[in-house]
Amino acid sequence: MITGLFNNWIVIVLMMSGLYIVIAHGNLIKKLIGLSLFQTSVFILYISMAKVEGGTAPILAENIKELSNPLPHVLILTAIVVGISTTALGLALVIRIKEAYGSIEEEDIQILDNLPQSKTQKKIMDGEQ
Amino acid sequence: MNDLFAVVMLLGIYSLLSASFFVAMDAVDVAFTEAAVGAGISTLLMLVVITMTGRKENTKRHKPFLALIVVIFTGGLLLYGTFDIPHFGSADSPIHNHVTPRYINDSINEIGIPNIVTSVLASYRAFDTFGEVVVIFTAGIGIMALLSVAHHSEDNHKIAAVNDSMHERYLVIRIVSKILIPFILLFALYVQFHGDFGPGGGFQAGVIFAAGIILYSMLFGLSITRKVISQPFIQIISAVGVLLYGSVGLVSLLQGGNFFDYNVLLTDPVAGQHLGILLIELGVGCTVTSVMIMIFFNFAERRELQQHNNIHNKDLES
Amino acid sequence: MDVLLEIIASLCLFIGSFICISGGVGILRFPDFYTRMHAVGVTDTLGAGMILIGLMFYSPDFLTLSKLLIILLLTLLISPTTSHVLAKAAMQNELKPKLQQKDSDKELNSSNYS
Amino acid sequence: MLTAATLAIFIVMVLAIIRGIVGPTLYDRILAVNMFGTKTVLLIALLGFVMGRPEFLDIAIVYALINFISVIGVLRYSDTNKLKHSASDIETYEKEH
Amino acid sequence: MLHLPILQVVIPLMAAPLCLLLKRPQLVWLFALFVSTVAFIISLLLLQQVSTTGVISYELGGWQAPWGIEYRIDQLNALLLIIISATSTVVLIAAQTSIEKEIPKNKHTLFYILYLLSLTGMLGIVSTGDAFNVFVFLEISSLSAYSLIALGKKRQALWASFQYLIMGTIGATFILIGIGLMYQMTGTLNMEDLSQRLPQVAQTKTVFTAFTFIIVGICLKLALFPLHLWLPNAYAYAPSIVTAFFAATATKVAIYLLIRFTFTVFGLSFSFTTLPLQGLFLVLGLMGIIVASSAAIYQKNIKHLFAYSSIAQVGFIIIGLSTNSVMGLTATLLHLFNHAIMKGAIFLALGAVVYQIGNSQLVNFSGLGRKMPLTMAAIVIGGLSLIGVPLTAGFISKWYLLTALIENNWWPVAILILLGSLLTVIYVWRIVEVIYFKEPLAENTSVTEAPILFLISIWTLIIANFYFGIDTRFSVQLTQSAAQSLFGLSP
Repeated sequence: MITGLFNNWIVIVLMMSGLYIVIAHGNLIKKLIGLSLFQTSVFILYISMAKVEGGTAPILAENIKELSNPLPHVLILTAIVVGISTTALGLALVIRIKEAYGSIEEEDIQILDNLPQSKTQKKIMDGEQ
Repeated sequence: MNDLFAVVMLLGIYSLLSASFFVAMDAVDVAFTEAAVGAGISTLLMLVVITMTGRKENTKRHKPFLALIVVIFTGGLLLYGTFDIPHFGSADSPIHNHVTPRYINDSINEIGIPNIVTSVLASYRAFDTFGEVVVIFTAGIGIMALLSVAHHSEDNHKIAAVNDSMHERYLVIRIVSKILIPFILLFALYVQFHGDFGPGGGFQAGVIFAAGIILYSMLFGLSITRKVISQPFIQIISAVGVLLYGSVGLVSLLQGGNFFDYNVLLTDPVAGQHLGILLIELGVGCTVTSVMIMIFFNFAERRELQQHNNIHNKDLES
Repeated sequence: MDVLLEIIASLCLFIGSFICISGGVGILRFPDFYTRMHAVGVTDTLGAGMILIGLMFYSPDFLTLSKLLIILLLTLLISPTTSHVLAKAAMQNELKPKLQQKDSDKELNSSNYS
Repeated sequence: MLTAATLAIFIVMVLAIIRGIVGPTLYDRILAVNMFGTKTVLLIALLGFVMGRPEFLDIAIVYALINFISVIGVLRYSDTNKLKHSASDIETYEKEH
Repeated sequence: MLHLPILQVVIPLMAAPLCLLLKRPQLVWLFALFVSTVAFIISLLLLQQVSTTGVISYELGGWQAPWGIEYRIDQLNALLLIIISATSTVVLIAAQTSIEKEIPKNKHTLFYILYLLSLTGMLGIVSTGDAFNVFVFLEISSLSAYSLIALGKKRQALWASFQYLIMGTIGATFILIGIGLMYQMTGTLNMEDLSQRLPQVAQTKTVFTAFTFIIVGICLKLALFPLHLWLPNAYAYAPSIVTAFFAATATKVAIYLLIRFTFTVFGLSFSFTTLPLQGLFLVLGLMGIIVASSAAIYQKNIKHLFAYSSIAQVGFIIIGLSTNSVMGLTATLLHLFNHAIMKGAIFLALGAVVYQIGNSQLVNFSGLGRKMPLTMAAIVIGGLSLIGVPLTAGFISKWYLLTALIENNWWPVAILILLGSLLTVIYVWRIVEVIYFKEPLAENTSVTEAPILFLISIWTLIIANFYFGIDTRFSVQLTQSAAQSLFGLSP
């Protein structure tokens, strides 16, 4: 019972720590790291479901009978690509945000957004000096 | 831990670890990709960004309670859901008995290549892979739209001076890399064309090839690399990759089959499958290589621009 | 003959594992960066080399053997290089070895950083 | 013996992770990452033999290459003037002695 | 004719990289417009084909359904395909003029490529019959959406885009988890196959979890009331053209997914019994209407105002869904269709205003009724349609919604919905007041009517609005038969 579901519980712990980082951390890069942790844990969920006891990698060869399920592997290959695309795009946004706001902390950005434009300009200048 | 540099490095370790886990779970193709992407490209990109945005994280948490509630709720739901999941490794769970048996038993006759992952990826579910290529193409275009800068030809030597600090100081690494880079590129080609028989394929090859070029540009400066591989050239290659992939489908339409029906490409269906898979893997390889290089170049160029501005500001001050 | 090969292979693997573990202990227990680097740099190359050589005895065909050989060559090339670069980078960024950390140096250091 | 070697490598990986988490300086972490990478290469190679599919050594080669590239990348981007080790690094370093 | 389902998606998809080779923005614009028109024609042909021959199934790669990926077009898909491709075409007409002032010149080509990719993603989500393929195309449309929003002129656009990226990715990952759990219990990814195999395992906890995750993930994309926080800023700071396109289509696609998963994949009996979905949708929908409409009243920026109004309209749509009757679903689908027409026109008109005066603050609108009569009339007519004034398309969908509620004897809900409409009256009146009864600002005295391309696209949508408000045969028939087939009744 316990051993059969253990993998899923590990996944849940990883997934939830990722989600927590995304929500609770204010630093945008940390948020993206949390996001990629969150996504990677889903990969582990998929891959661990594909495993068959006694099977080996799904590449046909002589004298090999049991194979693990290839379909989740295919899906996760696609999902990894999606993950890196999202992360890269997010990082590009972070660069632009840093240039525009002078900070990558969520709190600072929210403060700067609520100030009138002229004041914010000044504040950024102050911050940079 | 509020040093982002350390966090990114640990993320790299985590990625290597999960890749080893994938190998242990028989998912060799996935492990291949995860190693190249997670430990290689994504760590590099994060490092570049951290050098531009600063290393320190504000330790103050906001909304920790909201986060905790969301996390507990979602985690609890998932935990509840796991109790009816088929146990780990059991051969009689539905996923091993419904769709997959055909892939395992018949793919060698229908497609004729030993790596089942490649045959599912490139033929049975070719359209998913097409989507995947388009996703990465989208990301490339999006990043270009966000970051691309008009070139400042003046003061180029100053940027170069900042840039070249690396390879002047490290003679040893320069020489070793000179030996390694051709090997990396060669190995990428091997992975590209060996994907039918072993782990590998267009995506993995693309990432490795791009990693080789990125290594070159890190050591010998961006400006030199850009002379060999210019931005417009890279853009064209990325478009050509997607078009190559898509036109395999269109050709099969013209031949009277369905979209991505490789059987009709040649008179012998299995040979047609071979040709189709070869072509689309090539398309994937082209797009992935060029987009990865494009992303890195845009990031690094932006970084140069910042440094350039910093130098400029200092000049003005003095 | 087979038994002999098996013994040699096992011996290589054993030595390799031992060296790797001692390297692992080294990275954990040594007092400062440079000594740790020494532990890792030396044992990484030798331990990995021994394990790879051990594996070569197990390899069923020529292709596997040549791949192992490639990995061995890569390790031999890469491992010392990274150690060298790492040490140099650390040195250039003014990370002082602990042994030299006399009082005068400490002052010098702190003035550099401030 | 293969299994024993795998276990040994595994232990070393754990030790490397500990060093990676503890730090204290940036270079210790780079060192740990590098060591972890080399050990992963060995682990994959060993796993291939343990599972009886030694043709997966390709992955080990990729790991070796990627590991090299990422260490170079880390050094390249930690080695700008802006990013000398920060004050806290020095403090922790100082405290140790 | 045989290959229409795949051509629908592949033509805009292949056009995107071709644009990169064309380079000249003017040329790219014409090409994109051409491609979008072709997609529109294909969607019309598909509708015609569906209504004559029934459900179309297209097997990609020639592999049979559960093994390969299947495209499956029924009336619901055909309706959505028409909405998306039609609005995309109309919006593109005005695009060239609009982005001239909002996006730097060297990024125009990239803008069109991203636009086409976004279109592709939405069309792909709608036409596919494979659960994982949905995720892939969802990511194509999302990634292009993040970049398009970030192209906005103000720096807030970047922050809005980042927030959207975080929320959107969490949503997509939730959907991915749900699909994974579903796959683990059934062993298949094909929607049709899933719907047949799920009932056998319907009582398990895993399927319940999978269902919840998919619904929550979609609701994040949908901006349903408590999960709507990313939407107002994303719409307000994106380039006007992008806002017009997304306001008309993006939430519609998410609602399509919701309908597809609840009705087709999990099946009616499962969806509305295991989770208290009916009550949940009703409460969230109502709260969404009230809260978002009230928030809309206090907005100073008109783009913000209509963004909140979009959230409120999502509330109306969801309430139609919660009635669990053919009538209610018809109302939902009708409102999907009509809302796309109204919001498309309104946001295009706002784009025209931004083109002429540079921003969309409410203050700046004073007296514009005389300066830009046609554009302002369009905004007002759109607003009236949102309220549900007779002769406009909005009236028809509100009418059907109320009938459905009364059929269920949900009188209090009907009254609350009328109250929601009253709030709509208030915020529309605020705009009307400013437009027609105030003197123009000093700096706006020289403003003239919007360029002709803008007017063409705006008024196409306004005329469509009137047409579907008066002649309801086409829309009602289509949505009614789609709703009936979803409930398993033969039309």
